[in-house]
Amino acid sequence: ADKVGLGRVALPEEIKAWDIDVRPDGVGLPDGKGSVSDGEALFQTKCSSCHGEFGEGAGRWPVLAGGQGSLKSDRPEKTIGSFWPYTSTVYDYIHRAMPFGEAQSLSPDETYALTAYLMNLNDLVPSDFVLSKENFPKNLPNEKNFYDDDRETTEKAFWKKDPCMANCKERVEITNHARILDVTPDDQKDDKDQKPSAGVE
Amino acid sequence: ADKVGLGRVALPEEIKAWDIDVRPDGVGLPDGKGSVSDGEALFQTKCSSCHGEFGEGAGRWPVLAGGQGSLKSDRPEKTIGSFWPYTSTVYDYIHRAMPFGEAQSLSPDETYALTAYLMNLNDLVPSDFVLSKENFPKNLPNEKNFYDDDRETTEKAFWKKDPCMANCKERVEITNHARILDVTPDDQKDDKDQKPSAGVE
Amino acid sequence: GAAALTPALAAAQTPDPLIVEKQEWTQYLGEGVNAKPYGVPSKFEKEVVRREVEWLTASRQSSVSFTPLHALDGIITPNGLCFVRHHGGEAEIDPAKHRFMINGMVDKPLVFTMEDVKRMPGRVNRVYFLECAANSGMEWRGAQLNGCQFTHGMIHNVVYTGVPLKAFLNEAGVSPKGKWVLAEGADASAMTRSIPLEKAMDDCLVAWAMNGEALRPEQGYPLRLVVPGWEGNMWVKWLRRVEVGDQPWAQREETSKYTDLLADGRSRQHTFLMDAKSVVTNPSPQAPLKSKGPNVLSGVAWSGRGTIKRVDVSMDGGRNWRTARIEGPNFPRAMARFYVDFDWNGQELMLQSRAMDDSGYVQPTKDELRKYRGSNSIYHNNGIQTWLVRPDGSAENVEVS
Amino acid sequence: GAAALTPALAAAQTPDPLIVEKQEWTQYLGEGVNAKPYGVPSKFEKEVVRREVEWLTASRQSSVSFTPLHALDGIITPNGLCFVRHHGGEAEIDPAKHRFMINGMVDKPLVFTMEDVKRMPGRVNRVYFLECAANSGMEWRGAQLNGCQFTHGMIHNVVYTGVPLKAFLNEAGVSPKGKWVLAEGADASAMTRSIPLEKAMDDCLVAWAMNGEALRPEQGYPLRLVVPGWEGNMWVKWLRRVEVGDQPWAQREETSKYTDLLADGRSRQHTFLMDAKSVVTNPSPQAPLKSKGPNVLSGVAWSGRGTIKRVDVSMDGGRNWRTARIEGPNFPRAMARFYVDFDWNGQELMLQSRAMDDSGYVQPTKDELRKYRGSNSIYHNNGIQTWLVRPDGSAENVEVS
Ligand code: HEC
Ligand code: HEC
Ligand SMILES: [Ca+2]
Ligand SMILES: [Ca+2]
Ligand SMILES: [Ca+2]
Ligand SMILES: [Ca+2]
Ligand SMILES: [Ca+2]
Ligand SMILES: [Ca+2]
Ligand SMILES: [Co+2]
Ligand SMILES: [Co+2]
Repeated sequence: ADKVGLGRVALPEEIKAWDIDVRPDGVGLPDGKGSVSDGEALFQTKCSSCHGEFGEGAGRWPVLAGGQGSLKSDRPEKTIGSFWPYTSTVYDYIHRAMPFGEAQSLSPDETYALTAYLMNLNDLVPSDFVLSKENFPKNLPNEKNFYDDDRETTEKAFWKKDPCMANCKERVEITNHARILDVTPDDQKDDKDQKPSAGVE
Repeated sequence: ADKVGLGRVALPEEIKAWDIDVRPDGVGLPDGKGSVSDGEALFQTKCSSCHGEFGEGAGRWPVLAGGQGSLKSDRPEKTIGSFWPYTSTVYDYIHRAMPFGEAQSLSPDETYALTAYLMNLNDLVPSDFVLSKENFPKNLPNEKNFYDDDRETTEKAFWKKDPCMANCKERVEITNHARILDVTPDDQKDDKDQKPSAGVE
Repeated sequence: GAAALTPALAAAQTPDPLIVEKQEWTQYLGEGVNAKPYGVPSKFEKEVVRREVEWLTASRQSSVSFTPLHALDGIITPNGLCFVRHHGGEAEIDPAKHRFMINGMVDKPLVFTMEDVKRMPGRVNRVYFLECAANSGMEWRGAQLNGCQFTHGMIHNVVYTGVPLKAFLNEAGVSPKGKWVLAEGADASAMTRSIPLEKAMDDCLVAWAMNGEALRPEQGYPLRLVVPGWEGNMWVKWLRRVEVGDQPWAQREETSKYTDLLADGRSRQHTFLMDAKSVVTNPSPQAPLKSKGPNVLSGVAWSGRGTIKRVDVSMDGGRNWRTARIEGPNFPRAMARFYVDFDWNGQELMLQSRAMDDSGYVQPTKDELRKYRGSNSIYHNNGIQTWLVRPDGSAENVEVS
Repeated sequence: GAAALTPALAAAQTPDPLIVEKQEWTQYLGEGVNAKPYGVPSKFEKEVVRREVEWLTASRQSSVSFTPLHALDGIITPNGLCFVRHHGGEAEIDPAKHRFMINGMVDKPLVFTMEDVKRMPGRVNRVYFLECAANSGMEWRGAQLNGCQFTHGMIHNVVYTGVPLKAFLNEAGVSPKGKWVLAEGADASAMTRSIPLEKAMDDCLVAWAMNGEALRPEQGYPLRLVVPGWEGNMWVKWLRRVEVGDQPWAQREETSKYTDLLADGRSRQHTFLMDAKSVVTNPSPQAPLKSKGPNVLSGVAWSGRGTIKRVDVSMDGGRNWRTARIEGPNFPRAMARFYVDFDWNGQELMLQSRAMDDSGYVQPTKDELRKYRGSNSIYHNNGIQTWLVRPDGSAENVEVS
């Protein structure tokens, strides 16, 4: 296709400033390193007010550690250790989005340190571990449990030619009613003590 | 078509309250009467501040009288006397919409009187005339000059199969430029002294 | 000036601080998700507003505020920017207190509440343009106002939700003597227009919603009439009554106004239909060109007779034409959007657009129109618009030979 | 109570004062035509707003505010009512300061200003729904929130104006090695999602306008990505960068979030497409029935696979179905509106709607979905919704066998 000639060439410094993504294979990781203990200190200062000293979550802020083996339970706890597929995501996300309210304020060394600490909280590395670009692990424990969308084969039953139109069931019974009857925030009847089964994801 | 059964029957009093239209043949005119001189008195009180003592228009408010014979001129003056087709419209409009800001405040007698006065201002009735439902004239002088939309025949040349696409004229010359260059009210360059050829209709 | 016309693909010599320096909005949290339960545009769009040209009318309540066509795109006019034409200011009506009456030559005169109206079967959603017949009226005598907002801004295009007027008339039962209806509004002008019964029973709607939400107050909340393809004044706002009769009522808005005085002193009445029309919205005086090279000419076209079939664009004042690209939904009696991707060499342009509808009608030039109508007919100016674009990118409303 | 259920065609015994007494709005002038250069809804519509359910999230800046579906009609969502889902609050960006970069496996990495973007040829206008994959997510375990605004309100439908992403990628020149793109936003969450190159080069748009005017700030002003039919999170707001690569980036929003944990402990990833779905918006808990007799059931349907072909409605909890009337424009990957005109006898109803798209997919029941997915997958709950309507007209979110 013919080029129009709009825009201009991006300069290397510009690309460097915005090209902050890290891939599972580690491409995009900057030079740097950080220890679990340095990460712990940073975490207490910058993160624990929301995520708890040990990543257990304070109030409604997200939990960052634990939940291993809970994925098949009634209430799975999905954390870095129990659920995430790749370590790269931890580095990438912390650097681009955390602390919440001061995004992209962490240096590479700080980000490595915090990543190391979070890995330690999730029993993935020992407490004397020093994380760097060179020894950056790729997979986390749950990586093998991810697979690509297969709805078109697994759920092919949903492609039906003639869905039932009449007498489709013998009986209809109500199996449950709305848990939160009064949702609208404008009157005072909201039952704040009645937590929903799941928040917004 | 089957009726749905929504709504309810309108009561006679309700219809009477809203059925205020007057047709050219006089259907819709209420009982009542009013003289030119009574109309003049009312006009001075209720209307002249905007329309002028003699309907000549004050400031930018509409002109109500005059302009007879001006319709083919460069600047036609379209008033009740020079342009409107039916007297019924005068009655109807004054009652439903005037005074501007106190709509539907005039009684039938008052409306007949004001209509009579406006007709007198337009040289359509003598100064001792008393207008009523019984002697209500139908046509005004310009009535014969109205005819139904005939664009589809008169302007049939606008239905063209293949409008010109190339070399459609020898020369193109600018014949006039925008009179009001700076229209936007947000900066101070508006030329308020430069009146447009026509206002909004 | 010329410095404003950046050549294509200028190479930056030094890194752009807007990229290499972290911006505030990338670091610090913005406002929360419900800071505005009813959202408003960005503050950076504060120039995109309706505008009134106050010296055009005596009163703010009988006046017009124009759609900012130069700043819009696509086919939908946002509700808050739809032009406003009042004759008695905006009626502020509590829908619980509004009533809709059908009377006259009917079996049973009826009264409906808003709840009744919304319970009627056969609800429809239709996209229609609404153009005031006086749109471009100030331009009959020559180029006058310098911006398409002002020359062409008495138009909008929205999706109406409502029920065919026919359904209400059928509920009342129309007498075989009925030939016309009178629609009346509840505002301080008690606006009235006569409409042929055939049109009323065809595609007229009694509508309460525009673009998904309730009519805006200035568009007739809670109820208005929709008269597809016909002049905007007939689309009575704050609709309170429809009467069936056997003759037109010759109301003020269809005699003193909205009749077309021609050069021979005679006047056309009942000129209901809005003929095919188009205008280039960008570039235009309020939307100058800023760069040479690739540019996108944009405009809108519409016809009350049906669907826009084609729009041609000229860049040399009507000597040569090319067919524009109609892009996006294109419905009958609704606005269509057209584009021409062009390369600007920085020289003077005289931009025109010419719409054709599926009846075979071709938008005429202003000269052609004036030949038939003279210059004093006020209404139905659907002539071709010309914008002069100068080498500095600025544009001006002109007429050409 | 029963008194609220007015029987059909009740005859009035005494004249309605609202008719026989002259109302204020019919006598006195209302406000002028430009009282509001940017218009707002009637004060009588003040309940029609987005709503946040604050106890659902820890922070107002990473939260959602829902579209009031129960109060809307037609197919367009008004811009000010489009649901909002932020992860770092709303970025407030001066368009003059915004930059759009293409980098990675391209011949030439490029930077565009907003003016550059709007000069690109091939501009398009497309109607698309945007649904968050988490829409209805709180309903997996059972009926929970009592209103379609909350159960289904993470959706909107607007007309986008923009340029295909393909055009920008072609300007940069995509390497044959390229298989994926990463889209990144300029907000405080620097939102990133990986998109297969094939989709990026197919129908993705770089858009700057919605329903005719600039994107709203909370919808990504001045630029957002449009990924037709795919989950809303991918439609990166405040779009600042698109990188071409050869592998997905496994960002946080496509690993920790937006993956679907099934009952066997395994998780589906790359579940991009939003399957066919529908919901009855009226009656619903926030829109109770008020009268016996004629009523209009209204709802919306959509599918990321294509066009809605049919919507069936049941009034008895899924035992018997009738086909609804799809009314108004019905575009691929856009919301369609459906109606059923019905006569209510005042007895209990269990309302459901079931959408079918032109791929042959039929909207499943929640039980059918849970059979495949368990109850913890959070996302992609497109199950059939049931509203119980009681004899007093009130409605409640329920599940049925
Ligand atoms: C003011 C509160 C706050 C602070 C301080 C904070 N976070 Fe967060 N964190 C959040 C919120 C809120 C989210 C979820 C954001 C979302 O989903 O949009 C989050 C998410 C995360 C996640 C992803 C969790 C998951 O399961 O997806 C990680 C990892 C994280 N934070 C690490 C950190 C680190 C490391 C720090 C300190 C450098 C930090 N956070 C500081 C509030 C905070
Ligand atoms: C405060 C100003 C004001 C007052 C007082 C007023 N009018 Fe008017 N009148 C107007 C305006 C403004 C219009 C044009 C309204 C429009 O076109 O929407 C008008 C229009 C008219 C017209 C129609 C003119 C035409 O050519 O179409 C008539 C007739 C009229 N007025 C009569 C009266 C009478 C009779 C009274 C007193 C009972 C009156 N007016 C009081 C402002 C006023
Ligand atoms: Ca990269
Ligand atoms: Ca409440
Ligand atoms: Ca409660
Ligand atoms: Ca009558
Ligand atoms: Ca100015
Ligand atoms: Ca000036
Ligand atoms: Co006309
Ligand atoms: Co998904």
